[in-house]
This record gives sequence, structure tokens and C-alpha cells, in this order.
Amino acid sequence: MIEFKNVNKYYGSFHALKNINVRFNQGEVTVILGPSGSGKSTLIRCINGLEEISEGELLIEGVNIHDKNTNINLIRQEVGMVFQHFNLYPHKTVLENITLAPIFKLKKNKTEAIEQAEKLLEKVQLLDKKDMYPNQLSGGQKQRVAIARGLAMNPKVLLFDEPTSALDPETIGEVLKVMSDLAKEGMTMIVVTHEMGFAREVSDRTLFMSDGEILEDRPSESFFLDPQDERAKQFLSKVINH
Amino acid sequence: MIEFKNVNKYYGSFHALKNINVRFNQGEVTVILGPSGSGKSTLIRCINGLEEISEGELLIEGVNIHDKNTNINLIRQEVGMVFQHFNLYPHKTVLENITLAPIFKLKKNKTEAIEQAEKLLEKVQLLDKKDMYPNQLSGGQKQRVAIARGLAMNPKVLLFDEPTSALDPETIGEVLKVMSDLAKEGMTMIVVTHEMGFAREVSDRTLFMSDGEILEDRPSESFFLDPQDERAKQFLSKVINH
Amino acid sequence: MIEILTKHYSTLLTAFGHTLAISMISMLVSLLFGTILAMFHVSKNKALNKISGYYVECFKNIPLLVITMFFYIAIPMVLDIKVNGMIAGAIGLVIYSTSFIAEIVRTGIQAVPAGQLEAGLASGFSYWETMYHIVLPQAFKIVIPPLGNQFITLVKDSSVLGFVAGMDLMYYGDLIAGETFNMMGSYLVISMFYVIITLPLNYLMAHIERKMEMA
Amino acid sequence: MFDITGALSNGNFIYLMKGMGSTLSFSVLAIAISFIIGLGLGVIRYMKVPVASNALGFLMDVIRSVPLLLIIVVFYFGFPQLGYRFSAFGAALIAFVVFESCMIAEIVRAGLKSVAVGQMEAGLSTGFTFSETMRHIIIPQGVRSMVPSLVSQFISLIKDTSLTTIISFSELTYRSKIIYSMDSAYVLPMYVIMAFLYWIICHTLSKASKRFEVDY
Amino acid sequence: SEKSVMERIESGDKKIVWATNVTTPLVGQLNVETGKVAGYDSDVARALTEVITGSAENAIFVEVSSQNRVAFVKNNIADAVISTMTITDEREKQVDFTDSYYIGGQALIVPEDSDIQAIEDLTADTIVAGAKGTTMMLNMKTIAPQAPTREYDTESEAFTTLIAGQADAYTSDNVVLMGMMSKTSGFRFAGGRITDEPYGIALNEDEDEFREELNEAIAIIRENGTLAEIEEKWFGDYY
Ligand SMILES: Nc1ncnc2c1ncn2[C@@H]1O[C@H](COP(=O)(O)OP(=O)(O)OP(=O)(O)O)[C@@H](O)[C@H]1O
Ligand SMILES: Nc1ncnc2c1ncn2[C@@H]1O[C@H](COP(=O)(O)OP(=O)(O)OP(=O)(O)O)[C@@H](O)[C@H]1O
Ligand SMILES: NC(=O)CC[C@H](N)C(=O)O
Ligand SMILES: [Mg+2]
Ligand SMILES: [Mg+2]
Repeated sequence: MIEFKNVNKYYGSFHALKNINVRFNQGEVTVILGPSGSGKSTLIRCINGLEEISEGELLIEGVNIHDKNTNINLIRQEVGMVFQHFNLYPHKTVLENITLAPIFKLKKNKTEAIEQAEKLLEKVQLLDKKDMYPNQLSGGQKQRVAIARGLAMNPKVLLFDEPTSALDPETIGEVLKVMSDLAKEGMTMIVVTHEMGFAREVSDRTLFMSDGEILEDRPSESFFLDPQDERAKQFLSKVINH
Repeated sequence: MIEFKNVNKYYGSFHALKNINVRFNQGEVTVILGPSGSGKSTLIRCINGLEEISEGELLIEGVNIHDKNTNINLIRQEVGMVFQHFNLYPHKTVLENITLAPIFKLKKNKTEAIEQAEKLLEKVQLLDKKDMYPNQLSGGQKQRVAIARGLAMNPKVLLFDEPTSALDPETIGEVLKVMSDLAKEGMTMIVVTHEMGFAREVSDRTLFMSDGEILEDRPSESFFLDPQDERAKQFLSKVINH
Repeated sequence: MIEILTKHYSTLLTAFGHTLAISMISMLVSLLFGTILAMFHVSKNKALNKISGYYVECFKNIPLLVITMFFYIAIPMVLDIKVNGMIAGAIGLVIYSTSFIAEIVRTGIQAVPAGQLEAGLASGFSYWETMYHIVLPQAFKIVIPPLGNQFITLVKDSSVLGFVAGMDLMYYGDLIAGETFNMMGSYLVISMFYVIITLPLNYLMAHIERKMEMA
Repeated sequence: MFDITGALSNGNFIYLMKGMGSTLSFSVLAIAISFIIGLGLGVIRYMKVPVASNALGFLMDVIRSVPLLLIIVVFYFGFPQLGYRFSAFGAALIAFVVFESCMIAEIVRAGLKSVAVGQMEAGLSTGFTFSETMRHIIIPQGVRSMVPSLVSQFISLIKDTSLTTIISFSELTYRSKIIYSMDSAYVLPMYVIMAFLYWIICHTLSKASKRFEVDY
Repeated sequence: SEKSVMERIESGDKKIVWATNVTTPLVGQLNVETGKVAGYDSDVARALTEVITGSAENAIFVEVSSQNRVAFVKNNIADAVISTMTITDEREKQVDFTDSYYIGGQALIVPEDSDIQAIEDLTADTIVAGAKGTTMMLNMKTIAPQAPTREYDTESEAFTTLIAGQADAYTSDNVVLMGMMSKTSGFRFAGGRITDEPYGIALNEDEDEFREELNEAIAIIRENGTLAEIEEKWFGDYY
């Protein structure tokens, strides 16, 4: 459903993505690993057009999102995103955060939107916080609200950019739990993370990036058992053994 | 060498430390564990007087630091501290960060101070960065500089408040390595951390705190094999399994 | 306009010099007083807190014109002393700007992460030593842009000297305007002189601010 | 030497209070108009509209660089030379609106810029267009973060109304001067009263505005 | 496009707006309680208004300072300025004047205990206060160029600074100075009048008809003694 064809991305003269060719399939949970600065964020931010690609083609459901005639806002409705720092709207309540886009973009009526939002909040176990403001929530709670907000537009795929790295170690678990549940339900997910447990146990497939290239792209199980690339080996040993 | 006798600490009406009685001995490496808000930081910040205790006695080398006649600045020279967010002085180079206090407080002459600083930098393997400014360093490097800075005053004890929790997973290892080396050299250390590997393998003794109380205080080995307190068990299972 | 420039250039240059000098001196003195008040504000001494708080609350809510006239007219009447317009103007500017600078510097001090003070204390420095070696140098760096903007404001505000025969740009501008009846021309020429000082400063501050944001 | 009861005789007091009324109503009007225009200008500058933002930006920077006092006299004394005539009230109002709109625009631009980039990205990611994100997410947050700066700008504006005395606009300062021209024993009392009245207005506004400040 | 003053008066709107100084006792001072301006200039204006429109009540007054007198007519805020305004060639280029209705003269006042007895006693150390935009300040450049001057926005501000001791002397029209001294004791003239200052009424340049009308009216009140009466009423006690 998402396909990169010979994609290159430059920031000025800096080559951030190098000749990327990759397909993400429906129902698949993909984890992207790699050292800092390797281009993981850039890669997934291209998918919902927060970054423009410089060369090549990027197709979502067959539509070239780089094309001038493509309505990027429509694409974005199909691609949800969860950020490292949550980016909840601080001036809106939890419920309003979730219903804002469905009401204005999907033209849902308010009761319907609220009903759906409440279902999603139940799923992330935060129904009781629905009238609170983001600053009254813990980090883990904020991130669960952000996930609910991402789901509210019924996206075809959900992107995660280090969803747990700004969290207290104790609340990481609750977010990973929600993510695992989503994965089990068959949600298509692309996740940049340093949580090896999640990568190994929940994801179907692991990409390893370094310096703007995809060096490994394999089923997660086999990747963790036996990484091929030298840098991937190094990376894993650093991240896991301490 | 450090002794809490019936220490209580209140923030307004909030009871942050409840009747603490504990001794930290020379040459011992103690880890303090506990959920967020349990009072770990408060406890170690009392030791160098960044927080004042409300009741009880806190003796350092027999001196009551709560006493009005005690010169707290002198005590602090004997007690080094390493912070979660490094708190390096951004307007000073690495070398200046380390030599500032020795020059002004120990009245060392400059060459002597620099010589000592360079030795410490060698120890934390950062001699080549000595003329850089903190913002040119990675997180792990910053924290190693902070440790060197803490050591520069030849403190009798070094306090660590979550020294690795603001670091990239990749650089945590290098900081823990430096800390293990210090421990092996016989430095007295009190460490608040969530790094279970370090706690289990390097420390001599583990305190578990919850809600301002010390619930367990045992040799680390036996604590990790078989925590007694219910909350400690819960905590360990949460932190380790994800 | 050209005519005004050529005919009155020596007067204009003197006036420009006065405006510049008064602004710079007032700025330096206000910076000194403002910093002291800011330190009063962050100190733990309640009395010092109060002094600083009252001062700021008082003088930032009174028009500069009123403060200046007070020193030029009311005070000399009561005390039987002579203050020339330039000095009365400078006093007014200092009293007024100090309240703003105190706030700016205080914000700067408070913007230095608390960890910096703690790190200083933890390595054995006393409170004032830590302020001097660690907190203030960082605070001043943070407040360079607002201080620069305050200086720009001060230069513009110095035009109240025109009311008290302060020999500044505004004063001579009025005189030239009255003499030539070319009001538009005179005042535009005067504006130009102000812009020569303030506009480049404005861009410099914006530039510094951008650079600091990126760092 | 000084005569407080004389300075505040019944007639003088009423006369002065009417001046205070002028100061207040002028300020309210100037604030309202400048705020609306400033908001528009600030958004244009924030959005970096190609030519408009730069040209307009430069013009605004120049206006912000000139003392308000000069802008007042230019409109009052200078413009008739070009055939545009204003009353003291009119000239003062135009001068204030021109100057304050530029000041407020700068505050608005900075306020919008201070909203975290992540907010724009979050808005776009849920399918909002740029302008929808501005409207629903960026501007509401930006305006809140601007409250303190806006309030101090409004307070400046109120204090600066004293400058209009130069064109004989009959506000608080002007009327105080009229009163003390009657008797030199009124000079000191009038300055104290003036200072007090301005202080009350500005202090009240600044205290009242604290209620609108929010922190997230 | 706008109606001339006479057109307006003929069309039935008989109000004439006079700009006058309101902070100079005797010449023109506002009574803040009644809102009425009282003084020589305003009485002359009332008399002229009566001649032209039939009623003195049609005279309306707005407040000016020396500095913004010209602006008041140029900005059409007032129909005419009557404010001890000296007819000069320079001003003629900006506004039109009627015939002179009074001849005043520049003079100097000082504190009673001052050493300055006449204009000749002014030195580089004696500061002379005056109002911005007055002929006095221009005259000073020729009659006492050595003395530094300080100029203020209004006559009353200038006098206040003299009271405050910020200046050693204050120069203005003799009648203005008389007015100031009528309210505040402790000051005296230093010497007599230095110049002749013929006062005219300033009008916009395209108001020829109104000017003619005013000139006629001035002649009338001069002839019928009204002008002399007004002069006696305000200045009589002080000469
Ligand atoms: N807007 C930008 N302008 C210039 N360079 C950029 C920009 N954004 C990212 N880069 C550079 O592109 C490279 C890839 O960045 P990216 O954020 O994708 O890395 P990452 O793998 O997500 O790293 P991290 O784990 O630190 O988030 C980095 O070297 C970064 O400095
Ligand atoms: N300055 C303060 N004023 C009021 N309450 C405070 C203050 N500092 C800490 N507390 C409260 O005291 C309790 C203990 O705080 P402390 O920082 O010691 O916890 P901690 O165990 O270090 O937690 P964490 O793992 O989050 O760092 C918390 O509930 C905290 O909210
Ligand atoms: N009182 C005045 O302001 C008038 C002064 C002088 N007669 C002049 O016309 O300039
Ligand atoms: Mg990233
Ligand atoms: Mg803590």
C-alpha cells in the first residue's frame, strides 16, 4: 500500500535518504531501527508529506504523493501519525483533541464524533480523563491520547516516531501495551523505536537504517536472531547490552 | 560517614521523606530505586543541602549539616553531585567546567588545576574534547564531563541523580562504564537510577523507596533475587518486563 | 528636506550626538540599577524582594513624560535647585527604564535552568559566587535581545527631552520646524536620524535572536 | 508653596476627570483598532507571504524605529502641508494606530512563532490544511502566549497618550497643565495626582490581565 | 470643496471658531469651571463675532499653544487664530493676517531679586526661557545672541520653568508677561519693551472674503471704542 521507488531526499546538500526502495504492506507492523541521524524520522515523515522527497516516487495506495495534483491533505487523513513529544493541542481537552479533525475534516456531527472518541478512549483506557487538558496528564497518558487522536480519522496506516522515548520508564509499558493491542487487531503500523522488546516481539518486520540507507529489511525474528550487516550488529550489541 | 537520623522532610504540607534512618558507609556503592515521586531525589539532595531537612539529624562525617553554624559550602565541597541533565556550564569549555571550582574554592593555581582536570578527562576518555563547549558534546560525553567535574573537588562521596535517564540508549553504556570503574576504585557512591543492570551488578546495596519511605535496604544481590516488599516486587516487574 | 539638512546640519549633528549620548549613558546606568533590582528580586531576602517589586510596579505604570516633568519642574520648585533639561531627561529615562530592565534581567536569571544554580552550589560555591560565576553570565546572554530592544525603546523615548529643552533631536526638530514652517520636512529629517540609530539595532537584535534560537 | 485643595477644587477636579475620560476612551479606541490591524499584519508576516511580508515588514520596521512623538507631530503638523488635515484627536488616533499596529504585529508574529512546530505538524498530520491548522490550532495558542506582551503594549499605549499634549489634545496630561498654569502652587500637586491617576489605570489593567494568562 | 467661512455664515451657520491661548492670564485663560475663555483676545474675538454675525454668542473657542497656532488654521480646526500673534513676513507665507488690532512688544521678566535690570545684562550664563515658535525666540538671536535660550511648548510651561528656577529670565509679549505676573508675585520686568509686535488674526489663505469682513469689523470696534474698552478692562490696571 505504501511504496518508495528510488527515493532520495536532500536537506540542502546533505543527503538524508539514499535511494530508498521499500514497500509497506497492509496489516504489517514494521519497526525501523538505526542510530541517531540515520534518517528514520525523515523516512516516515515523507510518508505523510511533512517532508518532501527530492527525487523518485512515493506511492500511497497507488497515488503519487509527490505529484503537484495530489491533494496532500486527503492523503494525510489516511495516514495517522504519533510523535515523540505527543504534540497534543494544549488548549483543547482530551476529547476535543480527538474530535477536532473528525468534526472539521470528516464532517462528522458532534455527537457521533464524541461517541467514537469515547470508544477510542476506552480502548486506550483513558475514558475517565476525557475532560482534562493535556497538561494534567502524565507522559504515558498523553501518548495514549495521541494514539487515540491518530486513530480517530480511521487512517489506513499509523506512523510512530519514537513514541516512548520521551516517557518515564514506568509509563513506557502502558503505551507499548496499547500499540501491541493495535498490532494484534491488524492495524498497519510503521514504528521508529528503540524499544527492542517491542521490535522483537510485536513487529513483523524490521528495517535497519544507517546514514540514510536501508541496510537490512527482514522479518523481525530473523533480524534479531542474526543481523547480517556489521553496523546492525554493532548497534544491537550497544543497545541491548548495558 | 553519612547518617540520617529520624529525618523528615516536608514541602509545605506534603510529607516527602518519612522518618528516614539510614547510614551510608565509606567505599560503599548504594543504589536507590523507587517509583517516580517516591522521594529518591529529595533524599540525595538533602545530603548536599540542596534541600533542607525539616526534622531530625543529618550527619556528614559527624557534622550536623542542618545546624546553623555549619558552613554548608564547605560540606558541599566534600560531596560531589552528578545531575540527570548534566548541568554543565554552557558558557565555559569542558576544561573550565572542571577547573572553575578547584581554582576559586580550593585556591589551586591554574596550571595545577588544569593538570588535574586533564587527568580526570583522561579517566573519562574525553581528553581530546577539553577545549570544546558543552553543546558540542553528545549526551553521554556531557555526563562524563559532569562526572569529571564532580571528581575535581576530591569529594568524599559522589551522588548521582538518574545520571543516564536523559541519554540516548546508545550512550548510556559509556556513562555506566565510567561509573563502574569509579566503583571498582573504591569511590563512595549513592546512585538514583533506573538502570537495573548497574544496580544489580555494580552496586553493593540497594534501597527501595516508595511514598517517602525506605521499604527495603539490603545487599543488592539479595534484593534482586528476592524482593520482600510487595511494592518493590511490583516495581521490579514493571521496570524489567517490557 | 535636503534644504533643512544642509542649512541646519551642524545643529542636527549636535542634537544627534546629544540623543545618542544621553541614550547610552541612561542605558548603562539603568542596566546597573536594573541588575541590582533583579538580584534583589530573586534573592531570598523578603525586604529586598519587596523593594524591587514596589519599584517596578510603581515606575513602569507612570508615563515617562510625567516622571521627567516631575524632575524638571516639580522637584526644582520644592528643593530650590537647578536641573538642566538634559539631566532631568536622563534622570527620567533612568528611573523609567530601570523598572523595565529589572524585569528583563530577572526573567533572564530565572530562565537560566535551576540546575545551573544547583550545580554551582553542589561544587561548593556560595549563592553569590554562583550568581557571579555561573548564573549572571548566562542570564545576560539570554537577555541580550530584550535588552537591545529596551535600548531601542529608550532611544525613542529620549524624545521626551523635547518637552524639557533637553537639547536633543526632538527639541531642535521643534525649533527648526517652528522657524522654517516646513513641518513635514523638519520632522522627517529628525525621524531619519532616529531611524539611523534604531533600525540597524532592530535588525541586529532580530539576527541575534534568530541565532540564539538555533543554538 | 503648594496648594492641594486649590488644585483639586471642585471645578478643577471635574475638568481633570473629563480629561481622564478622554485618555481612557481614546486608549480604548486606539487599542481596539490597532489590535485588529496588528493581528492581520502579524499573521501576514508570520506566513511569510513572498513579497508582501518583506516589503510590509520593512515598512513596519521603519515605523517601529521612529519615536511615537514624532509620528504624532508628523500627522498633525506635517500632513496639512500635503493637503491632509486632521483634528488633534484625529491626528493622534491615526498616529497611534499606525505605530501601535506595527508594534502589535511584531508581538503577534513572535507569539505565533512561539507555538511549537510540533503543533503545526500535528495539525497537518490529521489532514488539516495550513490555514485550518492556523485557525484551529496555531492562532488560539499563539494569542494566549501573547497576552503578557500585548498587555504591556497596551499599558505603553495608555502611558503614551500623555504625549498627545504636544498637539493640545485635551487629555489628562494636557488638562493637568492647564490647571497648573492657573497657579504655580498647583504644579507639584498636579504632577503627583497625574502620576497617581496613570498608575491606577495601568496597574489595574495589568492586574486584571493576569486572569487571562494561561500556562500549559 | 469645503465652504469658506463667509459662505457658511451666510448659509445660516453663524458660529465662528476662534483658536486662542488659554494658559495666559489677562490675554486668554480658560475658566475650567465654566468652560469659558476669558481675556483680551477672546473679548476682541467676541466683539468681532458680534459685528459679523450679530451675536457674541456665536464665538466658539478652541485651545492652542504658541507652537501649534499655524497648524490650527491650516488643519481647519479653527476659522481664525487670535492669540497675540505677531504679523511677520515669514508667517504671511503660511497664513493670511488681518490688519493689526493691537501693538504689543517683547519684554523680559526676571525674579525680583535678580541682578538683571535690562536686556543688556543678559550674558552667556543667563538662561532665557520662552515659548517654542514665538517671534521672541527669533528676536533673541539678534537682540541678545550671547544668552542661551530654552524653549518650551507653551507660554505657561516657559513661565513655570522660570518659577522653578530653571531659567534666569523669561521673554514674551509684554501683555503675556503682565498676565503671568498678575497671578504670581516675585517677578518684575527687566527693562521696557524691546520690539513692536503688531498682533493680527491669522486665517487660511483662501479666506479673502472673511478677512475683508474682519478688517471692517476691526475698524468698527476701533471707532466705536469697544477695542479701547476691552484694552482698559484687561490691561488698564497693569500699565
Ligand atoms: N530540516 C533539516 N534540515 C537539515 N538537516 C536535517 C533536517 N532534518 C534532519 N536533518 C538531518 O538529516 C539526518 C537524518 O535526520 P533524522 O531526523 O531523520 O534522523 P533520525 O534517524 O530520526 O535520528 P534520531 O534517532 O536522532 O531521531 C540528520 O543528520 C539530521 O541532522
Ligand atoms: N520543591 C518541591 N515542592 C513541592 N513538592 C516537591 C518539590 N520537590 C519535590 N516535590 C514532591 O516530593 C515528592 C518526591 O519528589 P522526588 O523528586 O524526590 O521524587 P523522585 O523519587 O526523585 O521521582 P522521579 O523518579 O520522578 O525523579 C514528589 O511527590 C514531588 O512532587
Ligand atoms: N504668546 C505668544 O505665543 C505669542 C508670542 C509672539 N507675539 C508671537 O507671535 O510669536
Ligand atoms: Mg528521529
Ligand atoms: Mg528524581
